[in-house]
Amino acid sequence: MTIAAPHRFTGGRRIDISQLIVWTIGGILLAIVLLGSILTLRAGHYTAAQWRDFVVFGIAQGAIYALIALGYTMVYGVLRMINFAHGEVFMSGAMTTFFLADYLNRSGFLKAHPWISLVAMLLFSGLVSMTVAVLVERIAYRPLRGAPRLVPLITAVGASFFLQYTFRGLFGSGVRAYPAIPVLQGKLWVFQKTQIAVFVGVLITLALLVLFLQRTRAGLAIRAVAEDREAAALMGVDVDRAIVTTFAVGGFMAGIAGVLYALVFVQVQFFMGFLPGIKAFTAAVLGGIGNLPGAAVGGLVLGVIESIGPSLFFDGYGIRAAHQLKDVIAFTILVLILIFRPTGLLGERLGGEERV
Amino acid sequence: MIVHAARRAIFIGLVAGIAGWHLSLVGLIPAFAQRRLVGDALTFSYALLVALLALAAYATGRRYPGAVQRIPWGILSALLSSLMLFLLALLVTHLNLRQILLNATPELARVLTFGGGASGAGLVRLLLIGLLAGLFAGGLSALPRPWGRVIVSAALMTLLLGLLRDVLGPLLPQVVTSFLYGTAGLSLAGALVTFLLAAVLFTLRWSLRAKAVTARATAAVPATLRQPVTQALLLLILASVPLWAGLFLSNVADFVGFYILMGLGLNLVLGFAGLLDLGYVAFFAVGAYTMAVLTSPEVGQRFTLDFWIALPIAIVTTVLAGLLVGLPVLRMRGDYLAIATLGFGEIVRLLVLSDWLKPYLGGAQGVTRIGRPSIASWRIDSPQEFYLLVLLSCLFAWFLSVRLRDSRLGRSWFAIREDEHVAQAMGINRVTAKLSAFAIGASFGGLSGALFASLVGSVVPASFSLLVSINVVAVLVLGGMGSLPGVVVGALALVGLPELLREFQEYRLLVYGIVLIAMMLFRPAGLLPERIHRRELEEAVEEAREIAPAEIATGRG
Amino acid sequence: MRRPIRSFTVLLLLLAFVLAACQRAQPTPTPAPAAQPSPTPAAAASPTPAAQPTPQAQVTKPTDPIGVLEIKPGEPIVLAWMLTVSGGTAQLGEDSKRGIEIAIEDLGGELLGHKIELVGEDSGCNPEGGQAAATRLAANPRIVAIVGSSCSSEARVGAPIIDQAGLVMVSPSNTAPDLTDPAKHVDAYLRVAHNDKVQGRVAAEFVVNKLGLKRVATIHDGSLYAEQLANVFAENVQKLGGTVVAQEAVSPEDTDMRPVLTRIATQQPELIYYPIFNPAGSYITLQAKEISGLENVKLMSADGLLEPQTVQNAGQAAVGLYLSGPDLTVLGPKYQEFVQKYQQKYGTKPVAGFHAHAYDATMMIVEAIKKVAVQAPDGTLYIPRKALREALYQTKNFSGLTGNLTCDQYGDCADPKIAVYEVFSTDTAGWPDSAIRKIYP
Amino acid sequence: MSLLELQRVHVHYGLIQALKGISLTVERGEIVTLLGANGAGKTSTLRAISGLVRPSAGRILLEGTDLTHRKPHEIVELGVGHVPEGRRIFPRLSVEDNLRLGAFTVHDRTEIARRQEYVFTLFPRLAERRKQPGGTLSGGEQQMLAIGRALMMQPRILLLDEPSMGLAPVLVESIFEVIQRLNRDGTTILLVEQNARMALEIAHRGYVLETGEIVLAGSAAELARDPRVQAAYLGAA
Amino acid sequence: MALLETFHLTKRFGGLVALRDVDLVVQERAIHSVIGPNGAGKTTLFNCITGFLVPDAGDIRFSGTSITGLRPDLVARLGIARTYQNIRLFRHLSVLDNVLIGLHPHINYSLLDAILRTSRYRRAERTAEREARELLAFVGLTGKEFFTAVNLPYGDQRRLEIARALALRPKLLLLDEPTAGMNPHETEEMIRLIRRLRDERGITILLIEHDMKVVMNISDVVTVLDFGEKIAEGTPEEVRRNPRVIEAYLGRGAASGLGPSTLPLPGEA
Repeated sequence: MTIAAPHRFTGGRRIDISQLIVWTIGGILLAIVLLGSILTLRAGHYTAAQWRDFVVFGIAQGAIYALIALGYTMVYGVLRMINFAHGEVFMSGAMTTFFLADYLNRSGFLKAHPWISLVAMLLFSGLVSMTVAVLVERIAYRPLRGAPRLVPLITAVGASFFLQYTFRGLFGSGVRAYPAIPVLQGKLWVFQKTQIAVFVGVLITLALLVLFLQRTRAGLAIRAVAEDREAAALMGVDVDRAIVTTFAVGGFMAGIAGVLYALVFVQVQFFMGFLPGIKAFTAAVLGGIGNLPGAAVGGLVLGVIESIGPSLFFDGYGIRAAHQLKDVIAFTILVLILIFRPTGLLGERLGGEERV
Repeated sequence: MIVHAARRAIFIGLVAGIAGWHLSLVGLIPAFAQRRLVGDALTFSYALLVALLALAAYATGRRYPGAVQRIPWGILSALLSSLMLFLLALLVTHLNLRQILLNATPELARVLTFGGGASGAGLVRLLLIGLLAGLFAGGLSALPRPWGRVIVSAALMTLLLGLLRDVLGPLLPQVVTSFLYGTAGLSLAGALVTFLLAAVLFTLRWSLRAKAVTARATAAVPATLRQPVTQALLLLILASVPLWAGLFLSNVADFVGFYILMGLGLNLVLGFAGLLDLGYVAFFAVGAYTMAVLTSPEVGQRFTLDFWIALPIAIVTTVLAGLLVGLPVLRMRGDYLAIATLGFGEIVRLLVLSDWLKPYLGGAQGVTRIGRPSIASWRIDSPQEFYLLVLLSCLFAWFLSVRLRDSRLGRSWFAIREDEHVAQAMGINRVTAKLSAFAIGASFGGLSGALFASLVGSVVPASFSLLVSINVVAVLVLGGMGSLPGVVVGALALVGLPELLREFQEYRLLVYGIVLIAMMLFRPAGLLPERIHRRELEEAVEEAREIAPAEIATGRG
Repeated sequence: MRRPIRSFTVLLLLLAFVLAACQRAQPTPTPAPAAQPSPTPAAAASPTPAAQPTPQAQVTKPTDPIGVLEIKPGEPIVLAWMLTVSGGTAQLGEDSKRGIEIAIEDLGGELLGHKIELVGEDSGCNPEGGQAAATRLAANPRIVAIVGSSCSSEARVGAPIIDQAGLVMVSPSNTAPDLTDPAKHVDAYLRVAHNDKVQGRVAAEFVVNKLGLKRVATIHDGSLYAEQLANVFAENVQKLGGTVVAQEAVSPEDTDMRPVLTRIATQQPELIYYPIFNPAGSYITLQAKEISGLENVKLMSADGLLEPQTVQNAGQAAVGLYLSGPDLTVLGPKYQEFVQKYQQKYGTKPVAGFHAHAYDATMMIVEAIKKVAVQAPDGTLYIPRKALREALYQTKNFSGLTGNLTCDQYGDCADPKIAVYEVFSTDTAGWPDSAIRKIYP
Repeated sequence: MSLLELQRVHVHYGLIQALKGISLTVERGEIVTLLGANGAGKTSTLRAISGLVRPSAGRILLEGTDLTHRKPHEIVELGVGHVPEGRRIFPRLSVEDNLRLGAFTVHDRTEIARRQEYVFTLFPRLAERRKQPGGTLSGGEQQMLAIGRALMMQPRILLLDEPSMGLAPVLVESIFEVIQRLNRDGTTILLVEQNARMALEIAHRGYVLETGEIVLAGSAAELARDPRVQAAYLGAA
Repeated sequence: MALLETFHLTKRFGGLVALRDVDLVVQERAIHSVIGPNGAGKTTLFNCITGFLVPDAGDIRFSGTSITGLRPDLVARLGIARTYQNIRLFRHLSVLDNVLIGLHPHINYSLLDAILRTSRYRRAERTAEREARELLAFVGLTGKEFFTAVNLPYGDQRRLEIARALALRPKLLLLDEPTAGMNPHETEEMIRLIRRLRDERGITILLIEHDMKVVMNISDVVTVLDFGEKIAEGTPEEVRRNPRVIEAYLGRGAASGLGPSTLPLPGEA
């Protein structure tokens, strides 16, 4: 008779060696980060004001991640698929709106009515991105709904390339610089006015989004579809329409994020969607994908960590050019979150292992 | 009924028209207006436009049973698309859009109207060509079963031959070249001969296949390919490539080989074990960088080992990397696995790029002066010589793939792919099965990377971007996941062809995106599907189309 | 069992064939090993006719250790470019490409009775692009010589590949000292652009002596050019008595430079030197003044940003930016003439700093071809490749647009004249005069 | 004309055939029950009616209107309510939102409020928990919510799939009382139930399914007496 | 002798108690049924035994050895095989491959053997294939070896699932509703097959079943679960007469109208 291999019974949980190794690696990483932070803080190169500035920059960048992440998270929540092309949706709005901004600038309208111009740009960008998002859904995703998960993921990658190089073909590969908006130049206390504008923009968009989802019939339909598509259909919800609406809303927000991005970073080009896209996805995962407040929090947290992390974690070790490693930090966070807390910071545990 | 048919024709016509606008405005049409394929008249752009119109006509007519309906509705679509193209020509001529749209030039208008310009003459030309394209497409589809296909295939073959003039010209005997080719594309006579020859060939193939269908319809590889004699012959031809192909083609063949190796490696992970790894480039990078660090005198410890000593070390290192990536992602599935591996791939690239590790890995500048292999006094230096090494590696990887597939381990991978839970209940250790897939799959990538580094002589971080991973996935997707011949076909089509058609480079990734989407929509199982996978994917996609959408959401049945 | 035996047979067969193929493959032209960068013009005794070709006497094909290119009557002489013509650095490469085109136009599109055909590869201003472009050019046996590359990073990786293939390249705009460093120089590589040892020195002199600033910080983007220039600059600043308070790096794809700049701000520099490319360069220009502690810092960059886009992208923030680069104002009337042609042909003034260098590189190659080419009576042209290289290295007092060029044994041919410019306006319509002015020396 | 009529309906999942030509009718005001073992095709029948699966052959008529190729939400708008197996409430949505979804096809706000009040009077427990997420309710409350949600639709015909599943006996009884009360108030009901005895107790008529086919049909009383039914569901060889 | 025993087995999911203090003894060579209304915890019990769920408390012993918390593949190797309520085959593999995968723990050769196709590999593969074919013959699937599993008719899929489970050479076989969705004829055959498993192969059977006909027909012992608790155990006869079972399982409706008195007894009909 075979004797069962020795094991430890831990009551509800089983730990095997592979997991042990993973936890050890995680622990080592954490220790490195903590030690580095302590070393940096003890060295005291940075003033409190500078730490504050890091946070401010991080929030400005993170707010944009957050807006893009909302699109990812909504689509994931409703369709359980990663819309890999979402970064390009963001890019399409920003790229196209450049021409509107340029026109407004040349005609002097921008100077005369900066606020109207800004709103026009936001709306225009939102509409362009929305159109792109909806088209992508119709052409690349809808016919494949229900296929194995790999399939829409690949079409998403395809759509991402297609959009990037379409815009490159249409508008060229050069970098375009948005005109400066006079009222947003300069500082207000410690903040750049553009940073404030971005932050306010994100807050308003978020508020509108929450109102939309909580208070409207379409929002209710989206929430229902996200929870149980079939049951929603049985309530008379047009599932296809709810999904398109999701893409449209996510796209619109990405478009707004595009203009806000341009306010802060000025330059736009066809490739600009790629990195923010992946970062925003990271943010969505960080906050718990499918979870709206999570995406917002995740974006801000990621922005701040990216901004503050290299200095805080690595300065103490005297690592050269630590800011080159900020994306390493971002991706490491992504991987760690997926390993240790796949439901994200705010996500609820959906019952550990798959129920049979 | 008529209303419905008209709506359909108009819709398809408009869609084709929009596609035409897209191709024009992204620059594909104007860029190749001078690229002659056949004679002096048929340029690449014209071929593209005609194909677009014909496709519109075909797509419209397809639904109807006979020529009587196919042709007129098809023509309606084609004419509508022609009108759309003319509209664009008008817009481009009369509005100055160049400030915004790079390619909205008067030149575009000329190309779009087949040289007629945005005037009455142009309109007449366009409509005429639309009419002909519609007639042609309708007529073709109305022909009995094989003929339409044969003609289209032969025509495409001819165009391809014209396109490849610069590559093929120098390879063929002088007499043939000067007969076939004119100053730019095929000569008229050459085109005619090519077309006829291709038509004969395709007819033959079709009739052969018709016979074979009853025998072995499901095999991915034609039965003839299974004969040892044929296999040996094939190998001979493959091995002789450097003798006739020349520097350029050998170089291309080497790069195709690198992707075949990676494809075979990822196939173990994704095709066999069903684990989507979007960071496969990490292994390619680890292999390449290990080779670089061990053989180059520039970085780190300046080992300057011999290639043959460095190669196994590189492979072992990659296997370790495979384990390192595999361990943490053991419990992940689907999207999460894909994204986590993508993260790993990027982390590797960012680390080799960093100033921090520059003394050891060369930083953004990479590492040059990487060692080349030599056997006794023979130094393997040129792409031709390297080709043999690459070929051998590919054959070895293929061989290994087959042997693993037919083994107990291979079966446990399939089991994991099909149903991880049940696989465990069948006594399969999930950890070992997955880790072995990651490790062995990684080793192929490492081998590929090591060879790549040695051939090119330098490695730089930018060569290891996400694009490589996506390329490899696309190779598998195009060829058919789990299918070994599919990997070869995929690599040839996605790596080889673009290298040969270098002028199209700027549009390569655009076309790439279109190919990925189109494949998934129309042929999700790939060009040479493995028997099992084909069923799975087509079934699922079919179901997705047939059943009401809500059905699929929950996967209930 | 049948299967293993069969596969074994197949393997054996294959092995036998491979061995056979190896033996066959050996005689194919094996390029000369280029591992040692030894050959000085003197050391490499050339077996080829370096003298004037005398078409009547030379009927047979010359021999050459690397190989001889044969151009039949009616076939063109193929020159190639390897420049960055896409992305943020496109203006740099495009500008040089136009220089080549004008040179060919000046030659009437012909050389020794053959049409000149220009082919090219985009090298993207990064090592990977250089690697890819070089691999592709190397595989084209019809190419005589290459004008390129644009960025030093491309050359570092690309040059060995070009060298392997037996080709030769002359760069119009690579400036990194490494490329012509005796220990690292590759035989196939020459350049007509200045060595950054000069540019870095001039920049440092300007900062310390002219501006009187002592505390500087540098930023590079990981490219060979930026990294080395930043280092040379830093060394020279220290030599002149200044201090380098921070040396940072960003990546070319970064958009948010504020954290790096904040790090730098902790060291309170008076000037930041960031000899990098667009768009990253413009991000620094745009964001630097936002950082608390850097409100009054001076910004300085180098020839990588010497293009209208720098000003277009950064707008008002660019005003006051110092840029070092080739001094085009001291060039003679030939240059003015060239600029007019440029303007006529492309409807704009030169968009970057290295158009004239590209013109010179092309002309230098043409001269060398003329020197070594052998023409058969039927019009077939033979160009021995090794001899061509040597002819290039022997260039002396070649009178070009950028000065009198003389090549040394490591491939430096430039007659360096460096100036520092200041951006004074955001008007780029009349680039360069409407936006920048020379302020040093 | 019958309220609901199925004519030789076939359903396939991939290659497996779940329904092999089912024909049945439901008249206005009736409670009709479908009986059968697990996998006999009861649930598939309901899913076919509400459009969640598309029949491969056959027709489904609601008062003569063909439902066969309509989308689920259209079928709901035509007045078919379906309470699926396992309740399928929206766990993260509040009780009110769940109910509001029940009346999703209704646009008149006062009408919605009126129906909600009706549900709350029927199930006072739900009124107490109106702001709570559905997932936090107990099993019985969730079942009340599921039925309440169906009531919000005020469908012409209500399809109920295993309403007693996983419930304590006391609750089962009250659920069945509600079903009967609904029926008295005029809702036609098609009931799928494992608990054959209880189902037959309240139903007017019934059909017995076996491997996708109807093997028995008749009034509830007849079926309850039928030895085959007793054998199949109450355990005898 | 008891082959499988559970002591105070408890499993919670969040607030829901799926199993509470379940004690179960399965005798060797018994056919032991577990019944109970939907949601009573039967499948959770199976998942705990096979190692897919780790119980929160309690112990599971197999042949006297504790297997609590053991990894599923190790449990399988010890000789516990199972089938699923909604058939879970390797849908896109051939029938033969399905069974061969079941034989996985019993095929012994190294990776190197497989790569070099040594005689050991060939011998092992040959024996495995022979055994797989025998198993397929046992369940009546001869001639369908190279069908893709998903293409088999429903009944054959059930049989294949059993063949695959048998490939593990189990001592204990857990069957989860093996007759669900079968017509009476197929059910009959399944019952016969289950009997043969015990009689010819000496395999102990633990069975979840809804079809009372089947339960009453073949079980030696019946355990009744309700809300995660064991409420009764005994021969079919005893269980059927247990009032708690009648109330819990058949509903209180049993008391009114059609009372328990009308419950037909085995062999009565």
